[in-house]
Amino acid sequence: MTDHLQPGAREDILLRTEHVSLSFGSVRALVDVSVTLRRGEITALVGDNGAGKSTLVRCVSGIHRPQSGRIVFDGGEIDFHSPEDAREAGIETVHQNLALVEDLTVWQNLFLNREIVRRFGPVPVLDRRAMQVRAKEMVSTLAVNVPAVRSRVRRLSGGQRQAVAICRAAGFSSKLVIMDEPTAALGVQETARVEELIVRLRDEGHSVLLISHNFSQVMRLSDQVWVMRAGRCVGGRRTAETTGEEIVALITGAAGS
Amino acid sequence: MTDHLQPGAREDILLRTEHVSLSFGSVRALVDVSVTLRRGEITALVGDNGAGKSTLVRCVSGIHRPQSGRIVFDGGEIDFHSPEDAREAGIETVHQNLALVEDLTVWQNLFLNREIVRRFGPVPVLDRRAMQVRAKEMVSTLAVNVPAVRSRVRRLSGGQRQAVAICRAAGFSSKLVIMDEPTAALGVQETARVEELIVRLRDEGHSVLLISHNFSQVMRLSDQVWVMRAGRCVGGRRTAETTGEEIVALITGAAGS
Amino acid sequence: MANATLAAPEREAWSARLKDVGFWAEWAALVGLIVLVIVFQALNPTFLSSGNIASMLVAAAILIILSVGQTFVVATAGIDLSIASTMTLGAVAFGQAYAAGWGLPLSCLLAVVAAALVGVANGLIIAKGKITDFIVTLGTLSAASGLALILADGKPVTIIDPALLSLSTGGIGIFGWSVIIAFVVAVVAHVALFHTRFGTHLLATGGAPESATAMGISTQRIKIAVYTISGVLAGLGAILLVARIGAAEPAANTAFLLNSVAAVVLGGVSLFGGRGTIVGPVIGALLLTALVNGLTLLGVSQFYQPLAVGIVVVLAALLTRFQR
Amino acid sequence: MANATLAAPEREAWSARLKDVGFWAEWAALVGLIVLVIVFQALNPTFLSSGNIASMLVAAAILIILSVGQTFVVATAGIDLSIASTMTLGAVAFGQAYAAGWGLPLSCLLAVVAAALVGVANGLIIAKGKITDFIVTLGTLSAASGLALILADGKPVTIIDPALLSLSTGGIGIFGWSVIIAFVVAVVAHVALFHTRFGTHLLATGGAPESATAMGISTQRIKIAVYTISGVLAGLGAILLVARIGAAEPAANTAFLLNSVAAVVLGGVSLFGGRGTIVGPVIGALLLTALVNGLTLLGVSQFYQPLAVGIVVVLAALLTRFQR
Amino acid sequence: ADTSAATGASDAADAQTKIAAIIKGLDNPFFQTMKQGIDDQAKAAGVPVTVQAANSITDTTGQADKLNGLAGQDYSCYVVNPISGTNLIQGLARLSVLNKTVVNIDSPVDAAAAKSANVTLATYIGTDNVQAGKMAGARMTELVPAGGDVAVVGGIAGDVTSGARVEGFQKGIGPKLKVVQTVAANWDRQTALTAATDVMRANPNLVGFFVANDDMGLGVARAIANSGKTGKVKVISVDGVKDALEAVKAGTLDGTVAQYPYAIGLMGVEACQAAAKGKALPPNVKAPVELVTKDNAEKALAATPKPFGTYDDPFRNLTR
Ligand SMILES: Nc1ncnc2c1ncn2[C@@H]1O[C@H](COP(=O)(O)OP(=O)(O)OP(=O)(O)O)[C@@H](O)[C@H]1O
Ligand SMILES: Nc1ncnc2c1ncn2[C@@H]1O[C@H](COP(=O)(O)OP(=O)(O)OP(=O)(O)O)[C@@H](O)[C@H]1O
Ligand SMILES: [Mg+2]
Ligand SMILES: [Mg+2]
Repeated sequence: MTDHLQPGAREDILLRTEHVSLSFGSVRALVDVSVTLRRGEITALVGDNGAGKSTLVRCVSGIHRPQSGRIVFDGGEIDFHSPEDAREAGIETVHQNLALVEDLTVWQNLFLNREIVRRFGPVPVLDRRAMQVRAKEMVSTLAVNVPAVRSRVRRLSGGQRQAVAICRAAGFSSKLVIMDEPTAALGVQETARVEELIVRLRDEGHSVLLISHNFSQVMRLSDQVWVMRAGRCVGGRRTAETTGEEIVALITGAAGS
Repeated sequence: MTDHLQPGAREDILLRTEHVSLSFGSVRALVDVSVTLRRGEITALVGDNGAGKSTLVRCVSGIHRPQSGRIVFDGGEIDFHSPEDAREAGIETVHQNLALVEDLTVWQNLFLNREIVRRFGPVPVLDRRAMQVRAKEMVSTLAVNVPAVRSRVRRLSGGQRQAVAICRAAGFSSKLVIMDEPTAALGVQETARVEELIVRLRDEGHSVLLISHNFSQVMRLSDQVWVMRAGRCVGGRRTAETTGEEIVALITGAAGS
Repeated sequence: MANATLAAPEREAWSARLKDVGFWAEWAALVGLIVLVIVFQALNPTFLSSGNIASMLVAAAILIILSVGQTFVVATAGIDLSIASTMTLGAVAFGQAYAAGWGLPLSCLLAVVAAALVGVANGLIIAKGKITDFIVTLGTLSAASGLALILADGKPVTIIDPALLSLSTGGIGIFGWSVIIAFVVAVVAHVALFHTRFGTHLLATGGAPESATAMGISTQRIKIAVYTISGVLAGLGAILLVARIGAAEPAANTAFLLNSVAAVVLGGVSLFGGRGTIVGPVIGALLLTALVNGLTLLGVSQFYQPLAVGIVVVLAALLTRFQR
Repeated sequence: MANATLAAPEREAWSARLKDVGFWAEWAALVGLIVLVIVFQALNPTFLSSGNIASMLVAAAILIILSVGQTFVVATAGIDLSIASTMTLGAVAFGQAYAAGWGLPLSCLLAVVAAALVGVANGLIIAKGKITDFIVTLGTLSAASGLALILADGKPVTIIDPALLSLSTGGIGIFGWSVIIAFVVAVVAHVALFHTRFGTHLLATGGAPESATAMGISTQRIKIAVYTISGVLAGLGAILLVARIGAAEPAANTAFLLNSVAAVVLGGVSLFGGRGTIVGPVIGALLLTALVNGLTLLGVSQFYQPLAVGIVVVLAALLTRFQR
Repeated sequence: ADTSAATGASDAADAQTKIAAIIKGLDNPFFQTMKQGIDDQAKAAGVPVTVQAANSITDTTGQADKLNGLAGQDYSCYVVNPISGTNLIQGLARLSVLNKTVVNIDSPVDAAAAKSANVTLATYIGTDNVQAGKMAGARMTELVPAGGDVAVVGGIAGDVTSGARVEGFQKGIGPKLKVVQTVAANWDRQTALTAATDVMRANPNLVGFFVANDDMGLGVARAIANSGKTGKVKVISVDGVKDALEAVKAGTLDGTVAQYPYAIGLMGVEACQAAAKGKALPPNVKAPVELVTKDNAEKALAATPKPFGTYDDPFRNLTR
């Protein structure tokens, strides 16, 4: 695969996967995938169902480890042993399955493993009030039918859940925010707000990796598009220099890289 | 709420909910909802996240029972005590959560509670082969990366799962097919195929109730649109006589019914 | 067009299969059993003598039957803690009927009916009352053993019946009648689980009750059915138990409870429901029986036996490690 | 703009709360306990005498401590079947140390350490070996009681120590020392579960392990921690047990196992993990103790007691019916 | 068999005697017979009695809880059969403070523990389990040729009663026989059957079993019959329950050491009656123990659950 980046842009690169492969039993979910993400850009990843997009995301966010190939993030090779490592390194992810805990409340989910504590002598005790207040702020920027931050996630509608997961990823400063189909279940207004949020994240200097089946969204928001097909990365384009038709042709296999 | 149907079209009505209400604890998910669905049409139901769309669907498909109001289907008042009743009556549903059994295979899910049996004397024994063959046919009409019908659903990607759930609903003759955000997780090609399928179902005389956040899809496919907001039905329009802007205004509450 | 689910070349597929999680989980009990047999045989050559195999099989028969019943329940994400005391109740019912002169066939029937009723009660309370399986069957565990004590007035009834005696001592070759009955039960259970609509609905109920309900499966009916099956099999176990010890006793039989669950789990059946095999639990039951038999043959001290059993159970379970 | 989560008017909210499923599930044990107290008091006025309350509380102390330990494990969707035999092992370790002249403080320490080690072993095998909790703790149930037998050489050690005796008989008012210890344990556990990061992570691990992992929570560490806590509390229970019965015995007190789980479930904690309270299991333990005490006071015949216990457990559980 | 109907007793003569008995698990015929003895004597004397038992033979704390439950009530005399030497100490200490009569039957309360907790026992009516085992051992040496291999089937590993009986058996056989294996069969007939089958397989030359109770003994006898070794392998067990006596008569069991829990329970109630009359009780009374063999099985059966021989009951006169 050729490199679609202009020479000189190399130092701008935040994340690079190099020949990453991963199989589940006999299913080859990722085959020799090499993609790059630049700092301060929105990069889109598109492809058919089962093309391997979520699997690639899970490799970057520390859930899977590639069976071969390497991942370079922020200048150094990384080998995350757990999602904790990835979050430490500055990668926040909105997973396709949202990764919410249904039996916990909205605010508990928002602050999961990022809890605010107050010390009582040597004992760190949760500052529930502070978290609830912050949570209310975070959620109200995004959701329309604001879910009560003290209600359990189990009770939220599909879209409300997605809003919570996005809030969580956006709420903590990070170098890279990965969003795996963040607006799939969202209504019109919520989608608009999430798109605003994505743009804002970019403008604030974060990089965003966006997976979406919504073409107009991809063409509208992204700076760079990578296309996957059947586990392989079959091409990358600067969004400004391509058309929806070309991308569709890549996805369906009607055109080569 | 006024009735948006021309007089004389009444006998065309397949489903009518009349003043249906349902609360979960203090959450009033449905408030006095009255909508109608005509035979042989695609009816769309739109609204923000948490507006109550899925809850309405669950009332019609026998999962919830309305706390007040009544539902008339195919000429008679219905009072489903279980989803089984609804399926018997001819209502197939693709739920937002898909209602798949992760540990069963694709073909087992497709034929769940519709199994093909062969009799060994008095004993009805599953005809696994027949079901697998039929399953392969059903899936291949819809999916692009065809999942092996013998693999467990647990292993499928989000889109593959959605395809399986849709196949199941479309695969059995029924009067009404309800689809709760059927293309939310689907890729371009799959979405196109599902849209084709929806149109084909209509052309074959089935009624379809489509829930979608995808506006262009709703405007393209549906004959009638109902709009929900915060548990209430705030308006209904013939698709041909309205515009996307009007619908958005209804959803956001910028316009009355 | 390339297909993501395309199978890799033959050789890779095979090694993949060996690496595949399901493969080991499902056959863990068998591997454990084989290892155990090899070790015991090496240490004591009488272990694989036909006489010892025969007596191991007979000793395993009741546990096999109970484990099959437990498997049905566990596959629906339930657990039948009352299975052993239900068997006790069945045995006592048998004993009382026999002592009252009802004759063998009627007494057997009563044993099965009494145990089945406990199962039905379990099922009804769990399904209709929507109470956790664990606590309901814990309650019936207590209630059934209480009933057994009341019925029997705390006393064992000795039962000497030639037909019953031949049930426990006769057989074909090394297979005693009780073993043959256990295997028949296992085969029927396998067919029911994998080749009937009931079996599929049962697995769906265990794996995703909400989805099953949405597809119109009555999870309540399934729950009632599996507990009834478990009860009926406990009743069958009761008959074999009475035949084996020649008496109907109100004793608690608690060991059967934990062993039946252990056999199911060693057999690779997830306690979270939704998947299961019958072969696995049967092998699990054989494994547990062979373990105690081998340790006794080797003359391992009674104080060291629990330790050895514990270690072997954990080691065998290590093989099922990738379950789910 | 209208808001779907808007609360309905006050009165409706209150009736809704009464209809709310969580409300009853969480307070089922309390309702059951109150009903039971009223019934027993009506039938036998000595039931609520201060002497009887004191002895009920003392009798409940060990069970409360074990139930708290079990709650931590159950909240992570696990189960500690070894909790009672771990306590036995702790007691035996205590007895051996005391008999060897280690003195009371060191012996107590050893009891806790020995029990904690079993807990750590459970946690390590479950977390690292990725084996189902049920089968691992079933294995350690056997192994720990084996170890206890080996350590004690099968013999009980009588321990007569004035300090230990006053631990089991002294106290403040109607609250014996052991009860006070149990309540302190419960309060600390409550704070740990609901007011620390650990507690939140624990509930996340139980409710959705994959989501917890994705958020960077080490579910392995949580598992190891809860089993260690369960072990430590079993060790504490062992000390109270030795104080209570005046001897360290290697024969396991199996009733504690099922009772500890029953208390947890009656306390409204789901065996599927992810949610839990500490108050509930404590009340559950009190309920079970009061039940046996009341039946004894009423002179209910021994044979009818298991039946009565079973029925009451199921009835109490009926109150938790809407759980989940 | 609820005997608690006595709460409203108006019989002034016996109103001062009201007995509570706490015995071991009722899932074993031995203790049921004990209960029968208690009930029968109480009925004969017209004294109200309530009998409570632990849930099982290992339920030490449960038994203590039950005693504590009864201790606060207006019983005048408590008959206790503790599971272990010390598990009831607390409750007994409370009873001593209240000046209630405590009669200890079957298993003894640990003397040192009783002393340190200021527990005073009115009397002890005991079964000497070591003695019972010894008699079984002596009988075994008569039944099988010297130097033979024997095996022991005990109750739950670590159980006190089982341990004492086995210890006595070892003493009884002395050096004449060799114990090749000891297994724990949890007081359960089915487990004993399986274990005995395995033991015989491991030790083809085995000539005898000593079994710690009758229920398991019957299971072992069954195992011997199943493997066609009837007569070649002898079984002696302990307890003397009815089924075992019948088995001895039929020849499937080669002997049982009968301990007469009926007599123990009966004497326990008598001791309470005597104490209520202010009589001085003998501190230590031995309960009858008899070896039942084929020769005297008939007689034993006819008398069961009472002892067939004469035995010394010092309380009988005191209650008059
Ligand atoms: N844990 C797993 N075990 C086995 N196979 C898996 C697993 N996860 C994913 N797969 C398979 O890997 C392939 C890629 O899946 P992935 O979820 O990455 O697709 P995707 O591109 O995200 O699709 P979608 O757009 O539908 O979400 C699919 O064929 C899927 O069946
Ligand atoms: N089982 C339930 N218990 C409590 N509240 C519920 C339950 N199901 C739904 N709700 C609440 O009812 C409201 C309507 O939910 P519903 O799922 O019908 O919304 P929706 O219109 O389908 O939204 P989306 O587009 O996000 O799927 C929401 O506020 C939700 O929180
Ligand atoms: Mg995906
Ligand atoms: Mg919805």
